[in-house]
Amino acid sequence: MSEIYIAKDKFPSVLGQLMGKCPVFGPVLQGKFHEFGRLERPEDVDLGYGNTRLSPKALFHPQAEKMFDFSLSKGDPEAGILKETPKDFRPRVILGIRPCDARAFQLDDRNFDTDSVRDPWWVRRRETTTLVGLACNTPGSTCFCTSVGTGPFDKTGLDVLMVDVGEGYLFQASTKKGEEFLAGLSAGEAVSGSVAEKADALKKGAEGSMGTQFSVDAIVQNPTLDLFNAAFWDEVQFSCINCGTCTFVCPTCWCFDIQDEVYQEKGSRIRLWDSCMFPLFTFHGSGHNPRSQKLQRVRQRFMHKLKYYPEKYKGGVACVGCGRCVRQCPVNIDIRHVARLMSASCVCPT
Amino acid sequence: MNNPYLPYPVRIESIVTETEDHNQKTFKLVFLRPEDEAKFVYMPGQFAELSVAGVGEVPIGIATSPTEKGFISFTVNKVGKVTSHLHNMEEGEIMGVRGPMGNSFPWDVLEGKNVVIIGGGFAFTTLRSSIVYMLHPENRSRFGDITVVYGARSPGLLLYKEELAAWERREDIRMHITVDATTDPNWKYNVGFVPAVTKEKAPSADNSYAIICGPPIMIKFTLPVLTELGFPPERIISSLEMRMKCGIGICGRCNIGTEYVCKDGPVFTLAQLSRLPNEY
Amino acid sequence: MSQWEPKIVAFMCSWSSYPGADYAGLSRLAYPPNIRIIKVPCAGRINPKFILSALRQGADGVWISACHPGDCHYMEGNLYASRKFALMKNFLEHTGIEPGRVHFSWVSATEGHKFAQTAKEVVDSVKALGPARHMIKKEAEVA
Amino acid sequence: MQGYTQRIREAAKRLLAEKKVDVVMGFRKGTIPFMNEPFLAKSPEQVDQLLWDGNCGINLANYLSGRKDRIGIVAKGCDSRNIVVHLLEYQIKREQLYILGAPCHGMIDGRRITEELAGKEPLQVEEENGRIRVSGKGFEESFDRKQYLQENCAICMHRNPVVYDELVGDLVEEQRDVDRYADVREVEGLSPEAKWKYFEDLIAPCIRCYACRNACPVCYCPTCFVDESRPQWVGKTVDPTDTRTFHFLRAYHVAGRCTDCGACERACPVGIKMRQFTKKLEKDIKEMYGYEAGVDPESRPPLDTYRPDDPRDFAK
Repeated sequence: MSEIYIAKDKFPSVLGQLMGKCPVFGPVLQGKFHEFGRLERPEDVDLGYGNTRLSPKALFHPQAEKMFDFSLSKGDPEAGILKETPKDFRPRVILGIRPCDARAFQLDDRNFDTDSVRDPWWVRRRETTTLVGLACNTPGSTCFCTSVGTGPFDKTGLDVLMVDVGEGYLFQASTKKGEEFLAGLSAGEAVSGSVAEKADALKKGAEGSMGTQFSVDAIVQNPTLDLFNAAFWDEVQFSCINCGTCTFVCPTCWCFDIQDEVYQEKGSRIRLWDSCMFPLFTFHGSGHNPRSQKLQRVRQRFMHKLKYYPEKYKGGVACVGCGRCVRQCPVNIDIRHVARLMSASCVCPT
Repeated sequence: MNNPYLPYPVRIESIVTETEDHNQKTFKLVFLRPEDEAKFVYMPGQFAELSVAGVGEVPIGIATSPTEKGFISFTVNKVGKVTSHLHNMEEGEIMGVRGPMGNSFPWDVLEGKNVVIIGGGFAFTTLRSSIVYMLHPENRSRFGDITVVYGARSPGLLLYKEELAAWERREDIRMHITVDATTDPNWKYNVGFVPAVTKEKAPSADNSYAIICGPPIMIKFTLPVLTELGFPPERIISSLEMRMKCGIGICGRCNIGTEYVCKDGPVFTLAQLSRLPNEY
Repeated sequence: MSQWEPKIVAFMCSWSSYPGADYAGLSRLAYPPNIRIIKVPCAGRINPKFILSALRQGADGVWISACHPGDCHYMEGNLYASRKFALMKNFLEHTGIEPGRVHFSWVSATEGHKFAQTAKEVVDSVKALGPARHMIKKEAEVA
Repeated sequence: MQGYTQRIREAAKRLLAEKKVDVVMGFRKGTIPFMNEPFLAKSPEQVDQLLWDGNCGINLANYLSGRKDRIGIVAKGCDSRNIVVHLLEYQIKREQLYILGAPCHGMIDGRRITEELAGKEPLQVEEENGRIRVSGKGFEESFDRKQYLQENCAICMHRNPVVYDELVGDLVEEQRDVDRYADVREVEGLSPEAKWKYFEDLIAPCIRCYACRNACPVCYCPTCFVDESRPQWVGKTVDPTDTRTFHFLRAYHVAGRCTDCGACERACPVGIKMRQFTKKLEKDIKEMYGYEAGVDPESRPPLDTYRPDDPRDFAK
């Protein structure tokens, strides 16, 4: 697969040209935090960021989006019939995404894009998007990607991996889409030996700084019902306040709600992020709630990510180690701690 | 790309109030477009999302059998926002249907077997579908004995009363209709709870499968009876309810462990359920 | 703009201001037709959510009217309500709803004149502000 | 504040051993800087996990609602005020509680310190003699503790617990000359349009995760108004009007009950200063009804009572 080098001083003009061809999204400083946004000018992008506050999942699965529109006007022969809301599915580039976040989309694909059902919005956005990732030279202290099967230089979820080698960026394509992307960039230079060496050293340094914090294999090997009935959930759940922060900032939390809204004589069917932390998530019309207790909801979140998902899809956990939930949980529930509890050799019910 | 969230538009052909408390109504729906009807291929035990623009969707078991052509029916219990709205709708109005969804009762496995159907209250809808399906002249010879135990709190709360009476008159199906209690002097069927009636009628477990749908309390007390009669967990089949939104295994809320009730269910054997977390 | 007439949602106590409106009618007093009255059993029944709900649905003004202090049919419902609405009104205005959109009054069953007079004041005050601009739920601004 | 940890552990051990309480609610060391985790010690063996420092900002009263057991609870000023609110609202019984009062020196605003570090990641935080020492890979910086308190702590006038059974440290001097409402007055001075814009910008980043609501000790309704469906008072998306409705009603619903403990702002993952809503209500209640939430276990909350001479100049 091909690779090129672009010096940092030339990068803004390369980016400017790219933005002339298609919409480009990247990490932008918004207030005090970085979020992914549409770049209006090349200088909007801030590639010196650690990671965004929210995951970039909204680029494929917006927090709220209209699915269908309908008329409710009396006498309209089409009243009550849902019509797909028109959307912009033009090809686009997401630049500077972290390898963990890109890997998350692949994990989410298994939910949205299956043999039997394909989610039209997710699939079309995935098809039309080129992911140009930015390797993590200095992973944060809450990062644990190397413990969950990805890494700071992981290319698997990306079309192109960018490495900041100091004076410039090394671009390495790993898919056909990535090749096309590189072919379209002007000002690309051949990659010198020293750049390649530097990138390699950065990779080794970044990966080496992280280590393995818990064993995913041990969790997968523990029987589901033993984990489900384990005693430690009671301690894990105590501090949880059942807000949706962990799920909303998580790149692999895809659960959503569907709501109808009415505006006078028309309306929309909207889908919006939902959270297994909310009691309403599983609340039956009858009043019965299979997960009425906080413990059940907390357990569901971790079990889904680390046990049900690998079991259902035969491999991988639904966590990429981005550390957002660790940093943002208002009460410091740490998935690394929970994963260690789940991977202990015996979690047999007491 | 086919959009699995887009309901097929249907017209409400008729609305029948099933029970004396007016909480159960059966909606007979006709597809507006023949091509949608052709795509809606289902088997008894499946469900669909009923959709009302501006109100929302609700998952409801399909009460008709695929042997009944030209329409589909749903018996809806008035509970929440969407079902209450449905109960206020009128014949001729347009709504939507999305589906069919979920697995069905395991018809390939049931072929050549005796089938014992046990139902309680308003959870009789997909059971009705199953009975109609099996009794169809083209299908009846594919199954052995058919035994039905169906109970409700009182005679007025039984669904599909005319059909029940018609089945009672047939030779090729054994009906045990029962009510918890009644003061009706003309009541000519059983009085007693479903578990007790099941025990009393003691359908044979030989070469048999049991399909059981009803309120949790009924299921709880009927399962030991079935076990006593010799039904192993692999041959006891049930259908679960769960809060649902997408109905196609994507939105994430209806899981029991690894299984999504909407896509991998709603039909499970007791053996399958025993391997899953007890969270339903 | 000259065609614009404000829509005002009025929550009226069924023991005082609602019959007050009736009395104004019986007395053939003219008052502006912009008022949509919602009868409530007592001002104490009015949840602040109702006021927000009216604004969200496009009311240009909201008017709440209760029994005079000391005259509540339920002894003290209007006095609890008075605290609720004093805070509510301040809070709405603090967060950007213009003073003059939300009104509170004491009108008894026999005060047809006061009813008509207050109705006029409420409508004039809302008219002066023009159509409501904020807190109206229009089409969801989402992707 | 040094020594609190030891005294909390001793008291907890004693209370559990003597079976005076079933559990002790406190904090244990967090896994990341500026964070401790609320922790429930159930046996004397677990009490050594309990600790106290400037990162115990979560309001523990939040965990009391609906509990039936006997609880030892570590309470700083605001926690104790929320215990009083719980008592007034019958969410817990006084005899269920053994309150370990922790006179408070204010909690640290870790976010502001992290901002000051401009990208350098804090790994270690230590408090000593009024300073906060923060270190990470290749750096160490020191901050004046007083200057980096949570905003609500900086203007707190009830640092000492208002109810307690035992103190785990010496009472501290209360702050006197504090102007609690300078920011509120600033907004009061704006035009309606500017006020609207101010709050619009304030809540623009909201993702409707409800961390503010759920971190709040007085938000314990079995069904919150945002979850009501018939009628549905507010849409569930991030539409600005719906988000505004949520924040407005959330704040109004805690009027006269909010103790300005700051749990909402601390919990917010996107840094919204939602105390700007609640402080206005607090100010009005103080001015109009002379009431401060959670200070007096004997007087009814302001919206649960009235006085004949209440100001009514807003009414026609």
